[in-house]
Amino acid sequence: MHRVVRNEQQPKQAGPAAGALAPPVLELRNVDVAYHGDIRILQGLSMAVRPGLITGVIGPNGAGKSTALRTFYGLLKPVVGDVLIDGKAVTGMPPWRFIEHGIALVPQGRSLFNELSVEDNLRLACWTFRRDKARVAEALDRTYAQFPMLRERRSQAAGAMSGGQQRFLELGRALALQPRAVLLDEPTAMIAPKAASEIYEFVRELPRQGITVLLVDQNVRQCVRISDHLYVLELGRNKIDGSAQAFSEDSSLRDMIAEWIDYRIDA
Amino acid sequence: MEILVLNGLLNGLIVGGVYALIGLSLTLLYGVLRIVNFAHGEFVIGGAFVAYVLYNSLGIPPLLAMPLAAVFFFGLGWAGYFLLIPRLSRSDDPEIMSFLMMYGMSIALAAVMLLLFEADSRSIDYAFEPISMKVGLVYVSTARLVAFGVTLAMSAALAWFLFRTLPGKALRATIMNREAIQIVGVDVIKLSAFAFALATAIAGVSGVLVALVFPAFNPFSGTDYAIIGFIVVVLGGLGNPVGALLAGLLYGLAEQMSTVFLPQAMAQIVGFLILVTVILVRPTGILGWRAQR
Amino acid sequence: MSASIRVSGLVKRFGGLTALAGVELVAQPGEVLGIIGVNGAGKTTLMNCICGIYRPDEGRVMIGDRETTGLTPHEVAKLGIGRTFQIPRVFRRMSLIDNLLVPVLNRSEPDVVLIERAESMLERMRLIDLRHNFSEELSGGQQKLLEMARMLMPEPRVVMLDEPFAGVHPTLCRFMIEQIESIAAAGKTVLLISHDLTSIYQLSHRVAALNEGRVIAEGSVDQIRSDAAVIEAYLGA
Amino acid sequence: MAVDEAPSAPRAAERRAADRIYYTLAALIGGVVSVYFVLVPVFELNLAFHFYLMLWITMASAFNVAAGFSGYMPFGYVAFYGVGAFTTAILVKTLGFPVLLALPFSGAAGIALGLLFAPTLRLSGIYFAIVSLALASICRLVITNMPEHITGGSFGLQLGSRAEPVLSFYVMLAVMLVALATFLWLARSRLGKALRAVRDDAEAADMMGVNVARVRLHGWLIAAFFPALCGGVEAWYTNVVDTETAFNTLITAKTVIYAVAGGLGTITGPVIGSIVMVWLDELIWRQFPLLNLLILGVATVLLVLFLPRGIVGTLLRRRPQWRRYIP
Amino acid sequence: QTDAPIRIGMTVSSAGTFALAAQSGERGLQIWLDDVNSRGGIDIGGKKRKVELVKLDDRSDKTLVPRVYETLIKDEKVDLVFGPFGSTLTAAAANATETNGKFMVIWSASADSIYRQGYKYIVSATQIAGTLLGQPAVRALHAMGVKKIAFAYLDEPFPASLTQGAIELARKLGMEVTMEEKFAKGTKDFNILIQKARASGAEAFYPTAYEGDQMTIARQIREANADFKAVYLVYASQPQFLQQAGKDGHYVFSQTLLHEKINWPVTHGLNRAQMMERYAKLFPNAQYTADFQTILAYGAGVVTEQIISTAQSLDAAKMKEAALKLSGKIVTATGEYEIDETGKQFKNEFSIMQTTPTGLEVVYPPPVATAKPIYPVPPFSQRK
Ligand SMILES: Nc1ncnc2c1ncn2[C@@H]1O[C@H](COP(=O)(O)OP(=O)(O)OP(=O)(O)O)[C@@H](O)[C@H]1O
Ligand SMILES: Nc1ncnc2c1ncn2[C@@H]1O[C@H](COP(=O)(O)OP(=O)(O)OP(=O)(O)O)[C@@H](O)[C@H]1O
Ligand SMILES: CC(C)C[C@H](N)C(=O)O
Ligand SMILES: [Mg+2]
Ligand SMILES: [Mg+2]
Repeated sequence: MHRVVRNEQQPKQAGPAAGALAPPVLELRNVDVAYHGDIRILQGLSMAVRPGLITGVIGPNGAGKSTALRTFYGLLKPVVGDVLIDGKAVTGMPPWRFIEHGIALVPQGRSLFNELSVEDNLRLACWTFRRDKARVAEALDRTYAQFPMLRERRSQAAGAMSGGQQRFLELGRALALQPRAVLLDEPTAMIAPKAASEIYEFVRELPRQGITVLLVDQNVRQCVRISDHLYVLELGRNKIDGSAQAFSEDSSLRDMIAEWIDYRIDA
Repeated sequence: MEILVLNGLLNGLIVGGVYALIGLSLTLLYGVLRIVNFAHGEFVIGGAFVAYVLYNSLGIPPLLAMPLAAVFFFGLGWAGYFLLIPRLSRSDDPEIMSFLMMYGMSIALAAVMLLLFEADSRSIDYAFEPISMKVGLVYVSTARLVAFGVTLAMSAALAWFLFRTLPGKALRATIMNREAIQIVGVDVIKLSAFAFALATAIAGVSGVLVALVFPAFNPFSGTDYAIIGFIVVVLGGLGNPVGALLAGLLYGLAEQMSTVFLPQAMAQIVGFLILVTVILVRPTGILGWRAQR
Repeated sequence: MSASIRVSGLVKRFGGLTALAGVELVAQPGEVLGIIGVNGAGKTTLMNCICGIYRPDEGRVMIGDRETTGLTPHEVAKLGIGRTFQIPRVFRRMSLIDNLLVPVLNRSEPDVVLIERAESMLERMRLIDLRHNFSEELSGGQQKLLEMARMLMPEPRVVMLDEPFAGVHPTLCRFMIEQIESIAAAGKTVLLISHDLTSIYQLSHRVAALNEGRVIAEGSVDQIRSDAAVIEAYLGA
Repeated sequence: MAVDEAPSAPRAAERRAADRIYYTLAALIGGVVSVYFVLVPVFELNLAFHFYLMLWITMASAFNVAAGFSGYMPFGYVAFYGVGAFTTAILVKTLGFPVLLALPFSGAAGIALGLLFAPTLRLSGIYFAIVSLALASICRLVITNMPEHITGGSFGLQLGSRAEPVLSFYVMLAVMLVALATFLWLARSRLGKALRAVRDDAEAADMMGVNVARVRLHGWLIAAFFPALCGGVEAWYTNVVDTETAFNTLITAKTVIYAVAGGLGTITGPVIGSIVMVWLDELIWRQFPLLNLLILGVATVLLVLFLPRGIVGTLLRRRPQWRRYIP
Repeated sequence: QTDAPIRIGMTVSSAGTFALAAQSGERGLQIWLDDVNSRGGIDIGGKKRKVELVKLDDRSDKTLVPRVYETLIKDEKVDLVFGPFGSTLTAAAANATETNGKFMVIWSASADSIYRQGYKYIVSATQIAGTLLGQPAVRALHAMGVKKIAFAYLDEPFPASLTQGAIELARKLGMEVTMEEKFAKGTKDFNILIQKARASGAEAFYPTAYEGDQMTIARQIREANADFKAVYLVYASQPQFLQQAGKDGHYVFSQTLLHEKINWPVTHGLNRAQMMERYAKLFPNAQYTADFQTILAYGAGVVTEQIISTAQSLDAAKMKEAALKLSGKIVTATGEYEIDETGKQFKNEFSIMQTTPTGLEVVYPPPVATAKPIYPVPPFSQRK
């Protein structure tokens, strides 16, 4: 029997998933987040990203998914509550230090340096160990091996590539430093279907390389398909969360998102 | 007549070089931090006063004062950054608020210099030996030639830094996408502080050059240099160091050459007209890529 | 009232890059014309040429029986063209209500009527509670919804939608699909760019596939789905 | 986000209530302000102080039309003021116009100059700002280089015995009230909405059927008219007009500081900003004769650091729902 | 028996273009105040009244000036005012004081146009009218044998009117004016201007601006190796100029009112030496020694004292009447006092100086001259 938690203060996660017992790589504990003034966008939200899994986050527009992700990554500071890495509170840590902890982000919208070349974009990703020439070379080689398309375009300006290619460069940049975890915000929005399915396949493989994934997506179908654990957010709160198995087996859960899943047809 | 023209060309280049350097540091600030530094002129004049004090009380000649001014202003800029800028980013429109804040800063700095140095004009009573050299047909002051050399060296160094080194590229990347640069693990605060300090240091050194090239300065001449700096920045294309360099030279040449052919009082109009026409024809400056809003 | 869109021989170059290389398209009143194509195929550029944001280098655009090539966007808009943008372009520092009023500013109806219409529009988009907020305070998806509502305000004759579903939650996608269906049912012309195949398949009467600035296939949904070139370039296996 | 769902009939009522509050507030503030200023000469308060207070309120509010509504930062805003001042001075001094007849020409000169500068409206951001600064310098230099018998050369023009401090004070009051009424109308008018839409995204507004160029021009001309008028009235009030002071960048700077201090984009913002800052300036100037510039500078810096949206702007950011009540 | 003090209002610029000069002048006024009050004050109707200075700041800002004078008159209730520094500010102040019916003693505004406005209650106590200001130098240069002269001036009231008068006289004396060019405020580089003056064939170069610009000009003349037979810079004998310019200032001609070699036989007030003594006593820490602004203001104080005791009243009209009555009857440390009914000053002429490597010398007019002018000046290549 899978336990499912509905809208509780301290949601425990449901289902005996693979990494269930390991401490979360990243965690939000009871955070309230506001953009300015008193209007709290997130209220008492708790979320955990378990190692070795793909954790999916879905929910209506304005539910606070991107806000949660930005909070995870230190781009927003919670009013109350804590952000934890490996169980240790890092609330208020600036975003650039997350790399040191092996956590990378691919944000919603474009995040490339358009006028710099593909290679310079990748080199900048190696900023934290820029003095270690051998390691930088190794990281570049590895990335080019992973995305041969990028090697072909290494001296092209990043901004001159098509949307899909840019998305791959962003992924490559995030993975160049061999992070333990990546946070992805709608990685396939506005990406052509063929490239989109390639991206999903790629993401699905990441846990096998030891990379934990947090995926925020409006493409509920794909998100549910590849996630091991799901969070459903609504109005800045955690409405429900549970393992993929729970969502596929528990009929009340399945029904709740069935409508969302059914919507999409993929090529 | 040709002596006048030669004089105009040569001095135009030299004066333009100083303008370019002021523009370079301003464009760095605007590009990286979106700060409209209206107080930049005061930093420049501050540099001139530092050279003045160093020479008058310690006998240190201007050429030696340059590295000292650079260090001093770098420190000042570093501290100033943390004092002022982080809070600024909280406003809706950091660009205009930075203008306003820096305007206040400019008033305050001028007032401080006034308290320290009084309102009259100063000049450094230091002359190179010989005081001027004959270049072809015309005499050019040694101080100006030295200043020009320094300008060229500094511009080259800055260009190399921005386009060839990783920290330089990181600075430019910050111009392109400020959020993304944090994601790849760059400490933007430190980087921004560095940019601010670097720009301030260049302003300080430009100040020493100003003292060499335009002998007299006073606590209130800062604004003039700030305005010239802005003209150069806009003329060259915002955030574009090479553009700033070209624009500085162009502006200096235009200013000098028009005094050759027009009454001096009309000559100033020429500089402004060049700016207006260039921008109306090419709304993003000589080397600007696209309009920024 | 309704009008068709007719595009012929449209060429648009950016420096050395040819974004559109002679596009021919017709969309009839009452029809939803789906436009698909890989990233960078030229879809958005096509839309920008039609609505006057870009001036095409060659070719012409007809709306109804009027040639609109070279008209400015507001002149085109006055002919009854509405559009949304791929990346939302809301008026950031205006309230949601004011955002919706912008396209109807030159209407003769009194303000109250327009405001009421705006409010009911926001209600349907589930944005009514935020009506006095600045639109910059909306989430990415909410901004897309606001754009859709704003486009509908003046009741345009020709509707051009650029990725209206990107980042929009499925339940609202459904709602938007219904909206678009009813627009087409009212005899208006709809141009729909989307990477969201669900909506394309469900809505389009015809689909045109663009690649490298050319229409490589055109036809019914079924024809396109089985077109080898489209599968190769766009849909994937 | 927390506002409850309201069905449409109560919404209309609520809207009417909001409008009522808005107009009551506007009328109240306007009433208090006019009564106060009308009484200044009667009670022999410092005429000059209040004259300049009104001048700055008008200037800052007009600037707000350019900056807050249209999104332009004319660093050379003083050009309108200066040309307005010279128009009145030249008409009065060399053509013998009565002052009251000359003033409307100042406004017209502002509009003419606005039309002349209109091509720069396609620039944006700092480009516009700096070009505007250059144009202001050109205006100053052109007037400086004009024949001395017209513009008085560098010494400028003196209107001599035509000074009528109290009358010019009331004329300034009238100008201010007309200006504020205009801006109040603008804030709610369709033109105002179009201006703000163009400010936020010109291309999108264009696509919505807004004639961007025309809307911008209209906003720009409104913003150009009032400072020119202010320049004319001030010329009359002080009796001395010269290029150095009539085109002083400090005038632009003060206008910007006062407008921003109150908060751009609202009508009350620049008014409150001007009142607070002019008063603060006066206080500092009286209390700390030596340090006053230093303190003014530092005060401006602190203002930006701690009230970055201006007084009214900060308030509205914290209470977004008040946006529809506060003019 | 003392009565309420006489309150004199004045503005001083804490900042801006005129700050230094205004403060310099204020120190002169303080000397006079110190002197009058140590003598018990001014006698009006048999009662000795002390004199009190109420000063406010004008930041060199013309728009502030009327407001400040209004504050002085209405809030501070001063009995009469001293003008601010310079023609620009004084013109703005005159309007305010005139409408409020207060008497204004002008000590630093030379522009002739102020005196053409029909103001009734102004008097230039010591500052000679602008068009007369630059004439002694022309006379001196003419006497040395200069035939061709080049003029350049900053486009500001004071340099402009000075140069205008100078050019007029030069033409009248039959000299050839080879160049006549104005430059705008903010001009920082005079190289080309100097070259143009050279190219025009001028023997003497007569560029007029404020100190900073003149310092730059002096330096650039030397750098450009531009050998004129004579260079005249109004401010070149100002202490701060001498201190800063060093060798650049050698052999330059200039003019001043205050120098140890200029001693007028005073009829009223302290003579130059006595004044300087007081200066040293009152301002032991002042960074600069007294300059001609100081003595102008001091002299104006002395004249004011005579006006008040002659008028026996602080009424503006009576004071103006007294001021006219005194015309031609006072010699102060700055020289003779002579005005017309507009309040314009005709005397108090400046003396022409030359900076030699060994110090300043008075070279004109002959009665006060201490040395013969060195003309033509040695070319740069022959100087050490
Ligand atoms: N303003 C512009 N300047 C230069 N190149 C441009 C411009 N706009 C578009 N392009 C180029 O034109 C091509 C077509 O772009 P377009 O935006 O029309 O593609 P799209 O089909 O809409 O792609 P996507 O699905 O990613 O939105 C691309 O290669 C793009 O880089
Ligand atoms: N800059 C901002 N200022 C104020 N409020 C904001 C801001 N950004 C977002 N919000 C508010 O926060 C809420 C959550 O936004 P968020 O972007 O996290 O939503 P989301 O779940 O990512 O939605 P979507 O799927 O549409 O991207 C929204 O209701 C929005 O109104
Ligand atoms: C000689 C100076 C005291 C003259 C003064 N600068 C003026 O403007 O009139
Ligand atoms: Mg989101
Ligand atoms: Mg597109």
